[in-house]
Parts: sequence; C-alpha cells; structure tokens
Amino acid sequence: MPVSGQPAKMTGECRSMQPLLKLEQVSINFGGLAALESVDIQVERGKIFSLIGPNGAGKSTVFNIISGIYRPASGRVLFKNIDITGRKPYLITDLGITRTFQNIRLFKNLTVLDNARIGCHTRSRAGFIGALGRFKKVREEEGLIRGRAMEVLEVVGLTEKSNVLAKNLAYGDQRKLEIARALASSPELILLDEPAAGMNVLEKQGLVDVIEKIRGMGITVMLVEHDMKFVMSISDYVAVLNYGMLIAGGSPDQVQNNPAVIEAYLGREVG
Amino acid sequence: MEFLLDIINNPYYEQVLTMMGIYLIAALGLNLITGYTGQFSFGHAAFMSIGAYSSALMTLKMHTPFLVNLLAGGLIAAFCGILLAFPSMRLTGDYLGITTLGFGEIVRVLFINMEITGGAIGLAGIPKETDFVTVFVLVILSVWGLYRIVNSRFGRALAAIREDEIAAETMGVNALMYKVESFSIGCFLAGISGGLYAHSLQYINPSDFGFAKSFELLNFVVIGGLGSIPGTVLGTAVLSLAPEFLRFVKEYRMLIYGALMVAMMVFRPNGILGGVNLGDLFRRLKRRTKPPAAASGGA
Amino acid sequence: MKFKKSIPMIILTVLISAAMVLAGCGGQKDGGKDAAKTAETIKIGFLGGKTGNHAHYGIETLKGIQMAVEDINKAGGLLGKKVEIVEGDHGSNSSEAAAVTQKLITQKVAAVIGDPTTGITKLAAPICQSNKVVLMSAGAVGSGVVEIGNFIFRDTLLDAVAAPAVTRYLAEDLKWKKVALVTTTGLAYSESLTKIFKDALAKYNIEIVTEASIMEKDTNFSAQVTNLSKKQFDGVVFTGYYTEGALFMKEMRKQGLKQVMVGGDGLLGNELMGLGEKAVEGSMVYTGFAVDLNNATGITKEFIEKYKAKNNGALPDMFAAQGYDAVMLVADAIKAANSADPSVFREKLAQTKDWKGVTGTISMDANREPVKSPVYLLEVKDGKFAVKTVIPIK
Amino acid sequence: MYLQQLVNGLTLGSTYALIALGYTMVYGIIQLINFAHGEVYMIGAFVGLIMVAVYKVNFFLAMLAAMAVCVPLAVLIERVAYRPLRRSTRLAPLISAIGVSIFLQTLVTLMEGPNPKGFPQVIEDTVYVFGPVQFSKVQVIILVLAALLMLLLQYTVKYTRMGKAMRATSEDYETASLMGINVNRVISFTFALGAALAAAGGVLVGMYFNSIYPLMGVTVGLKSFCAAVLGGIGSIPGAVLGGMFLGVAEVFGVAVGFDTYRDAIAFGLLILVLLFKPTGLLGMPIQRKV
Amino acid sequence: MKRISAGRWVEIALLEVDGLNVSYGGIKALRGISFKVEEGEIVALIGANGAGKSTTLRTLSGLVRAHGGTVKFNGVVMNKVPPFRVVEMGISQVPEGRRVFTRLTVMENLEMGAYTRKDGGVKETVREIFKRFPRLEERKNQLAGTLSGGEQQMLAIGRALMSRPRLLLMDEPSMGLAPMLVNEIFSIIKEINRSGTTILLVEQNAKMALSVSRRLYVLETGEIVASGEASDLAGDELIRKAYLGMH
Repeated sequence: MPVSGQPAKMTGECRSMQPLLKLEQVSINFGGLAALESVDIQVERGKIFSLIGPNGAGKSTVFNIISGIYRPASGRVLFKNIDITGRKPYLITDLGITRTFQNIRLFKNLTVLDNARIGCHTRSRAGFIGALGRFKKVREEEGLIRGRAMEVLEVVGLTEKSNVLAKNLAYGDQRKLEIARALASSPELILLDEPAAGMNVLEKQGLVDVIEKIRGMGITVMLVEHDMKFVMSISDYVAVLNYGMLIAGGSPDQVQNNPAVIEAYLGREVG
Repeated sequence: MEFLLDIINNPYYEQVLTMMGIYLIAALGLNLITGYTGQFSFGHAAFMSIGAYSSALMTLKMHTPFLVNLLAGGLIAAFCGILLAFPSMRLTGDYLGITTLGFGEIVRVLFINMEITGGAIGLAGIPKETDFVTVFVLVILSVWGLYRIVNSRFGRALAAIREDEIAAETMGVNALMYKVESFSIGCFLAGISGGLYAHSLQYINPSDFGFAKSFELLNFVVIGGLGSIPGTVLGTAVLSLAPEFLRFVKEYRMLIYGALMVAMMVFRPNGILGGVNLGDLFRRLKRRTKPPAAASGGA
Repeated sequence: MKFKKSIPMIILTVLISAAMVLAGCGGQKDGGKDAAKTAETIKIGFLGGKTGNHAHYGIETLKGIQMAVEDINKAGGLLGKKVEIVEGDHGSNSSEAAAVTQKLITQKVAAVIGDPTTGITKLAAPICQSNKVVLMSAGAVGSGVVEIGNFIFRDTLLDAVAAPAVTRYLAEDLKWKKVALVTTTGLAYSESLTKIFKDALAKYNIEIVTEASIMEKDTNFSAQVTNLSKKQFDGVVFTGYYTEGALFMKEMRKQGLKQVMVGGDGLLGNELMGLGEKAVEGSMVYTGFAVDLNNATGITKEFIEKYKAKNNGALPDMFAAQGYDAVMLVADAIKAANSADPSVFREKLAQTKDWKGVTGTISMDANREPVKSPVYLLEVKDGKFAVKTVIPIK
Repeated sequence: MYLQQLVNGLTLGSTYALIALGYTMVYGIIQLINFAHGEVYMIGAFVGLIMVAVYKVNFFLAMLAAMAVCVPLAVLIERVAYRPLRRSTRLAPLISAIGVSIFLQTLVTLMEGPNPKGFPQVIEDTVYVFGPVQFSKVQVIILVLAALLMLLLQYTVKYTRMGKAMRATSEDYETASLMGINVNRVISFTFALGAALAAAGGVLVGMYFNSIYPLMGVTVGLKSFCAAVLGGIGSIPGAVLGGMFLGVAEVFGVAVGFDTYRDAIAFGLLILVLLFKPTGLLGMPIQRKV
Repeated sequence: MKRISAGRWVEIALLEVDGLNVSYGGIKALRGISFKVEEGEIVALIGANGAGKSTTLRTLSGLVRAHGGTVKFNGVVMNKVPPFRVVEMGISQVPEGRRVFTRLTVMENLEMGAYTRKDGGVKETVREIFKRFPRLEERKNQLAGTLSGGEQQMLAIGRALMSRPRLLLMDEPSMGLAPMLVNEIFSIIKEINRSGTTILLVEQNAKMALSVSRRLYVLETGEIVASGEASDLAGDELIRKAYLGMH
C-alpha cells in the first residue's frame, strides 16, 4: 500500500546526481517591496539543508514558494527535475514535498491521531462513497492510515498523547506533532520552519534526535531556524539570506566565520 | 412506552415530529457544510425548495414512485449545489454566506416566475406520501451516513479544511474539490428534506423557502452546536418544538424565542453541544451505564 | 469539567421532557376526558393567524366566529349542546399551519372554520379531507380549493362571479374603454384575479393598454408609474392588496396621474385610506359584504349593530361577516342533519340552497362552490367606503 | 423618460445608502453582519410616525426623536447581544443578531399591530418640473437630507477625533488600543452613528413610501446590506455608491420590464460583482496570510 | 526614584515586573519572569523567536492578561488596566512590524498617538517630532501606507512619542530594515533616551541592542536565562555564542 510505502532509499551515493530541489533565479515582491531577489538554491538528496538569516530576510517566503502557497514573480522551482513553479500546494505535497509552519498551524480541535491521519491524505484514496460503504478495501486502508499515523507519532514520541486534542498539547509537543503530520505524507523532502522556536534545551535535544531519525529514513530535510547552536550542530549545508538575497552558503564552519554573515547577524556598531 | 405509543397515535404529535424530522435532515446537511467543513451557507432552504419542487413535479407529472422522486429531488438539489459551489467556494466566510443568501433569494424569485411550478400560487394536490415512519427511517439513515462520513478519511479532510485551509492544502487536500463535495452532499440532504416536506404538507409555494427558513436551519445547527451530530438533533428538536411548546404564552412566544436565541448564544457561544460528537456521546453513555448494568446483572 | 459541560444539557433535557409531559397532559385531557365532554359540547375549530403577516384577517374572522357561537348558544345551542370554539393560531406560518390543523382535528372539532387565506387553506384542506372533518374557509378565493375534496367548503364571494359582474358595470355604466392592469406578482390571489379580469375585460371590449407588475411588500412604485404615465387610459384595474394599492395610487398622484382604480376585496380595509389618504378618493372595490347602513335590513343589520356594540362603534368588515356566516352555515347543516358528525352533515352542507346569511344569499353549486348574491361595489368617498352600487347576480 | 427613472432610482438608492452605511461601518470595525440593523431602521420609522401622528411635531423634530430612540437602542443591542461574543465563532453573533431581529419585530408587532400604517401628509404634494424631469417635494427633501447626512458622516469620520479613532480601530483594533483609544467606546460610537442614519432613513422612507410596518426592516435591511457588500464592505464611499447603484439598477430593471425579478436584481448583481471582484467595487483586496 | 511607602522613603523602579506568568490556551508563553527598568535607562530584552519577548511587551501594554505575577509601573500595580489606560499612565509602545495605520495620513497617525492627551501641547509635540524626523513632515499629508519601510518605522516611533510617554516599549525596531536604516533608527533611539524617555527594547540584533542599552535580559522559552550590565556582556564571545552557536 502506498500509505506505508517509504520513499526510495537514497543516500550518499546519489550526491553527484541531479539535486532533489532546485530554485532558479526566484524573485517575488509584496506590495512593491522585493522580498526575494534572484535566489538560487540547490538541495541534494539525503542532506540537511539550513536556511538562516535575520528576521524578515525572506526565509519563510522561500518555503512558501516551494510549497506552492506563493507564486514567484520570476524564476523556476524544480523538484526531481519537474517544474513545480506555481503548482497548487496539494499537488506539490502529492509529489513528495511537505512542510511545517513557523506559527504552528495544526488542526487544533482535532486529536493528535487525527492530525497525523490527515497527514496520510495524499497517500490514501477513499472518498465519501467509501466513507458510507466502508468496503473491505476502505477498512484496510483505514487500518494502514492508522498504522502509518501511529508510526510517525512514534518517531516524534507522541504515541501516548494520540487522543489529546492538538490545542491542548504543550508548545514543544505541538511543534513535534507538526513534524509528525508532515512525515505522515511519506515525503522525499520535508521543510521545517523554525521547528525549535519556543522549545527549551531538553526539547531541542529531542528535536535533534527526531531530525536525525528523519534523515535516517532517507528523507531530505530543509530547515529554517534561528537557534544557531541547533543549526550548526545538525546541518550539512547552511545558506544565509539577508534582505531577500543569498549572501553566503557552505558548511557550518565556513558560514560561522564568514564576515558578511557576522555583520548581517550582529549588525554594525553605531558609530 | 405507553407515552411513546401515545405520541405516535396522536396525529398532532405525529405531524409535529414529522416536520421536526424533515427539518433535521436538512439541518444535518447544513451541519456538514458549516459545522464540519466550516463554510457558511445562508441559503440552505433554497436547496430544500429545489428538492421539493422537483420531486413534487415528478410525482404530479411523471407518476414515478415516491422514493425515486425523493432521490431525484435530492440529486437535483445536489447538482444545483455543485453549480453554485464551483464558482463561489473560492469566496470565504461572510462573502460566501452572502452569495449563498443571494442565490437562495434568486431561486425563490425564479420559482415565483416559473409556469411549471405554479408561480406564486404554488403546487397543490401533491399526494401525501411522507409518513412518520419514512421520515424516521431517513433521519436514522442520515445520522448514520453523516456519522460515517465525518469519521472517515473524507471527513477528516473536511475537518482539516475547517481548522486551517492552508495547512490542509499542504497536507495534500484539494480544498476546493472537498468543499464542493461537502456542499453538494449537504444540498442533497436538503433536497431529500424538501421532497419529504412537499409530500407531507401536500402544498408548497416559494414563500415557504425564503431566507427566513434558511436562517432557521442555521439556528438549529449553531444553537445545537457546530460540528456535532447530537447537537444538531437537540438543536432542531428544541427550536422546532419551541414554537409549539411556547404556544401557551400566545402572542409573546416569538418574543421569547428571539430572546432565547440571544441568551443561548451569549451563554453558550459554541452551541449546546458544540464539539461533542456521536462517538464521544456513546463512550460517555457506556461509561455511565456500565456499573449499574453490572450491578443489575448480578441481581 | 465534564460535569460543568453537561449541565446545560441536563437542564435542556429536563425542560424538554417537562414540556413534553405538559403537552402530553394537554393531549390526554383533550383525548381522554373529552370523550365524555363531547357529549355536552360541539366543537368548532378556528384556523387562522392571530399574529404574523395575515393577523388582521385572522383576528376579524375569529370575531365573527365568536359572535356566531354566542348567538347559537344564547338561542339554546345546537342539538341541545353548547358550541365551543377551539382556537388554532398558526402565526401566518405555513409549516406551523399543518400542525395546528392536526391539533384541531385531534381535539375532535366537528368543523374547521378558516383559514381566511387561500395558501394556508390549501395546506389545511388535505389534512381535513383525509380525517373527514369539514373545512369551511371564510375567505379563500383562489382556485383549486374545493377541488381538494368533498369535505372542503367556502362561503366567499368568488372573483369568478364578481369580477365579470363588475367589469360589465365598468363597460356599460361607466363607459370605460381602456384600462391599465396592475398585478402583484408573487401573490397567488392577485395572479388569479388578473386572469379572471383579463377574460372579463375582453368579453366586454375593454382594452388593456398597459400592464404593470409589482411585488408584495414593495413600497416604491415610481418606475412602474412612470411607465404608465406614457399611456392614455380610463382607469386602473388593480388586483393586489390594499397596502400596495394605496401606495401605488399615491405614486400616481405624485406623478400627476388622475385615474382611479378598481379592484377586488384585497383592497378592502380601512388601511387603504389610512395609507392612501386623498390619493385613493374615488377608488372602487367590490366585495361580498359591506356595511350599507342606510339600506341594511334583517340579520345583516342586527349583525352590524352587535358588532358595533362589541367593538366600540367600529364597523365589521368582510372577514368578520364571512366568519359569522361560516359558523351559521355549518350550524344549519348540523341542525338539518341532526348530527354533528362531519360525514353526515357534510351532505346537507353541500345541498345548501338560497341560504340567507349576513353577507347575502348563498347556494352551493354541484362543485360545492358558493354562488353568492349580491356584489357590493364600494367607492372611497371622503376617506370612507360608501356603497356605490349593488350588483345582483342572477 | 430615463432621466425620470434615474431620479426615482437615486431617491430609492439614497435610502439604501443611508442604511447601508450602518452595515458597512459596523462590519468595518468588528466584522459583524449586524442583521438587527434593519430593525433599528424600522423602529426609527415607527418613532417618527408616532411623533408626527400623535404628538404632532414637525417632520424634522420627528427625525431627531427617532434618532434619539435608535441611538441608545443600537448601543444597547451591541452591549447585550454582540459584545459578549466578540471572541467566539463568527456565527454566534450572527445568530444572536437574528435573535434580536425576531425579538424587535415581535415587540413592535405587539405594540403597534401587524398592519402597515401610513404617514400623515406633512409635506404637500408639490411637483417641481425641470425639463423632462420632475421632482416631488418629498423626493427633493430625501435627496437633500440624505446627501447632507452623508456629508456630515464623511466630515465626522474624516476630521473628528472620534472619526479618526474609528478609522484607526477598523484598520487595526489592537494597535488602536495601544494608542490609548478605548476601542469599546469607539465600537459603541459606530453603532450609534449607524443607528442615527438608519433612524433618519426610516423616517424618510416612511414619509416617501408611506407604509410603516413591523417587518419593513427585513427586505430593505437585506438589500441595503447587499448595497454595502456591492460597494465594498467597510468602505463608506462604497456603501453610498453601492446603495445608489442598487437603487438605480432596481428602478431601471423594473422600467424595462423585469418587475417580477426585482428582488433577484439586487442579489444577482451582488453575486456577479463578488465573483469577479470578491471584495466589492471599492473594497480592499484581501491578502492570503501564511 | 524615591517614593513614600508605608511612611518611609523607598527606592522603586519605574517598571517592576515580578514573577509574570502568561499562557495562551494551555501553552505557557512566560514562566515567571522578573525584571526592572529604572527611570532614564535603556533596557534590552533579547532572545530567539518564540522566546516570549513580544508577549512580555504585549502584557505590559495590557493587550494580554497575565495569569500570575505583578507588573508595577511607577509603584502602581497595573495587571488589570485596560490598554487605553496604560497609555494614559505613561507607557506607549512601538509595536512589532510597525503597524502604522496605512489608511490614515502621516499627520493623522501622529494625532492618534496623542489620542489620550487633553493638554494643548499636541501641536508643539508634532513640531518636535517633525524636527526629529524631517522626512515625516515632507509627507505629512500622504497616506502612511505609501511610506517606505524605514519611514514607516520612524512614523511608528514618532506616533508612540506623541503621548509623551515616560516609558517607551519598542518591539524589534530594526526588523526588516536595511543596515543603514538600522543604524539611523538606533541613533534615534539613543537620542530619544537622552531627551529623557526611558526605553524597554526588544531586539534580535544583539550587537545593536548592546550598543545602546545599559542593561540586558536574555529570554529563552519564557524564562530569563541571563541578565547583566551591557558592559559585562559586551564581549562578542558571549553574544556570538548565543547567536551563531559557536563553542
């Protein structure tokens, strides 16, 4: 069944091949103000790719473009060499990209389990006739959905809380549930938008483990995050955005010592 | 038990309960649209009228069997629902509400101007086919169907749209399609309800299905509790029976009815049973009844 | 938390069951003890709206019914029993009307008097027919009422009888040649009256130079009247209700048009002058009943005097008089059949011939349609309805 | 001919506009469709009628009296039926508003009876002729008064302290309160302003169309709301434009023979506009926020 | 600052926050934070997104109700004071993301800032603000929505100053501004402080925050995890560690 199907195991060997995701000269503006200017990004399979930059630099906008919520003014987005520029979000999810949101967007009045089950939507098929009929196939699929949902809850450690309403979860757990929900769609690429925001040190450590697990499943991770310690400890590649432009990219070490990055983050002192 | 028999044998109660059941079917449909999918519809009575006229006309002109006509009425209403939903489901919140309200009024005016529907005079002489048992069975079927729908992959997708449309879309839910489907299922139930209405009262005219009726249905759903099947049942029961019970206060009854609506919302803005679903209710009942059941088992 | 949440539920459940029990007691009383009580009284049901849109008709009809019952009881009752009224107020709401009719039937009424409007009568008629209870509508004039079944009657002057008579008068006595015809679309009464008038106008060679349609509850007729002002005509045939009629005439005067209107009893109501003031002076309205103080005689005169005494000098209108006659018709049928069983006395009711009531002479034709004589044509004079002429029907 | 119909349409439209303003202002500030607004208008008409018929005051005093009754009434409605629901689901205040409507309709029916009442003739039937167009005196009064009231409103909203606070609150409720604006008071003021215009509208309509009854607020209220949405709800010039547009469209629709579709004209236009310009003619575009 | 309390002169700070708890629907946003702002200083609150900085300012302004703890301004407990009274008491805020009234003119925006003032000196204050931000004067009749980002930020600051606050709360004034503008804004902040207004600053740009403030609190997941004099924390080392995750 597609529900429990894992994406193809792709690891180190694929490095030299086509990148999984490619942004080519992507620009967008809001109300005349340029939010992104000619951004080029390549994400390789199996990697953890982090996007950092000060508030308002355009990081979430990149995610919104990739996931189809915004349509870029110019440029292309290629996923597995398919042009997905401006496609509807649900079609993009279908292709294997999924995401979380900076300002948590869970289905608040549904249970943890239901949130995860909705994550399986794109890998299952029953419609309302199936809902009424509950044929054998539908029941089997429901079983698989449930299994898959429990599986991803297990990954983030929320199995115990599967019957709790999402709105009643602690902040850190809500972030984890968003990740689980995204994972349930069996993606090849997962976009995590500030997954560590609002988490304490302990929770952040747990999150590092979760992301490692995700990578272990062969899923490529793209990360927007403010906590540098977190980013630097986990990323394979870090790209830095400032005022809608890429100003640096490379391994965590390279980025940390890049003067342009330091300036963007710390700002120049007032003379 | 004797009390129940009394009710069934008393044609007045039967009539009142039949009407309640008819409204309940339409209200359940509206609850799917508004309560479960989160889309406003202020023109639900229009779909009742579409179902009522189509099934009544089939009965009168084509003499096909009642159940066939009923089903056809529901399907025609559902089809009209799809026609309306495709362009308008892109609108959100109040704008969608107003569009559906406008559609409802347009349908009413169309029926007034059409020859075949008897214009403002309406359609009379529709044979009485609806009885309490048919309505009762259809209510049970609707509740059962709705329960199955909301507790399925399909229903979860609707709930996801209600909770957060953008998040739902990024989870792979084609929101527009699902909204259209949910709307048309809701309209189907309204159409069935309309068919029952026509074959119960035997006379229909367009003014029976104005926006006042649409808002009445909305009251049933909202006061009962959005997104709750038992809520809709309770809301419809309380509010459709209220005018009957309030008969003793005579001309003051609508005054009390209006004040009651305000009070219910102010004190319970999520409705009487807001958020309580049928599964919860069963579970809670089981929990409550289990210990005494065990005790009586011993005796 | 759980408990708190269920409190309103519990309260509601209690409320509902309490109400159910209350209602149940009511039903029991009617059903149980009434079996014994039936022996003592004959029940007459009133069906009408005491509130809502058509409250005026309902209230006046009920007044007439009450007077009739009072007169019967004062004269010793019916078959030695007292007559009792059971009121069924549906608030002018059609979906409630069905339930109210059912309720009257469960309370074992011998006949349902009402509803004064065609729409609700059509709703109530199938219920009465299938329960074999006589329905005597005191006001329904639309088509397709008595066709519903042999228990369904009415005592109204029918437009099909009156309108041609009036049209003849317009053509022969007033010499009208051209008229404008105004219909209230969406109003069943108006649409069917328009049809009747069209046939009658054609028969008496009066040309319809223009037609306008308005909607019920409209208040602005400037567009339609502006359209009329382009044409030449002798008068307006207005088939709607008095509210729109009065406002329509006001708009005509505003735009400088001087013609008068003529219409059916939908225009009859003191509000016509209240709303229309000077603009409705000269308007003509036909009706099956009118207070013609100078010429009224016999029971009609008695009825008017009694009504005046009860209502601080106010004069009765058609609805009160028809309500009165409806009860009397039924009562006479019961007397003739010597039975209050609807299946029995309905025969006698159907055979009514040259029966004298306060509204004139009534006979039931083969289809149980009333043939009434005469037609009163009223004219608004100095802000009051005055009888212009009385047209007998042969 | 068409010019004459235009005058008729504008007269009708200006009454729609007066009522639409109340809907649009309230919606602009708390995103509520105040369905009880039509009833405020109805009560305004009745108060005007009673003042003129019973107390024999002149027409302008009657209008002031209607305002004096409707303003506190609207403020009270907001306090009792809407304020407690400001943070709940969107439908709750809507249902509450319908409850208020039913309550007020029934109350007035009980007090005044269900039948339409006429307005005593306080203004004589003078007709002014300008070339092909004629104005009745009542029409002139309505057009002039409505224009004056709308200008007054425009002045209030544009130049007074409270008016600026209203605009600030309708744009950003929270930041407005950070400025020291008592948002609750601003909301009450908005209801008051809308009620004053509706009361004036009620008296004007009563005088013009001469028919006052407890359910008169329903259709007119609904159509005025349509006018507000048509023009772009939340926008004051939009409400005026929408009202005029609707009035003229209706009159012309009737003039060319769509009389029986009159009510459908308003809603049909509305749906067409919404489908092509989802926020109305002068409405602000909505940005999809993520 | 000295006040008489229980018959004795005691030192009290202009703003004293003690054990403040705030939660949104079950989620704890602030877990008992305490800090002080003395008259005349600039104090900075720094920390990552979601740490609770904005919540703190929103609570001080009365937009969010605290579930525990006290806020004292000028010695008065103001936990339940509604937002519009907070302004009357002398606290005003430059909200995050500027939030100028885009459909009002620049002048009207400033007038809104002076909404609570009943003295006749509003015109004088407007002149002062125009002196400080000459660009606003050039555009005083323009709709605020037509201003650039930097101009909007200046308007937001000017608007907050219109009420002549004793304490100015600033939420990320540098967000989304080009570096040159950031510098300009910060020199303005210093100037405002020099002319006598106490400032509580929430900032992500740590270096900037350090350069203007006297004292600093670091927030993490709703708790204060570090605090001290700016001079002590000034070493790039500490900040770099906090921000760039260097070991």
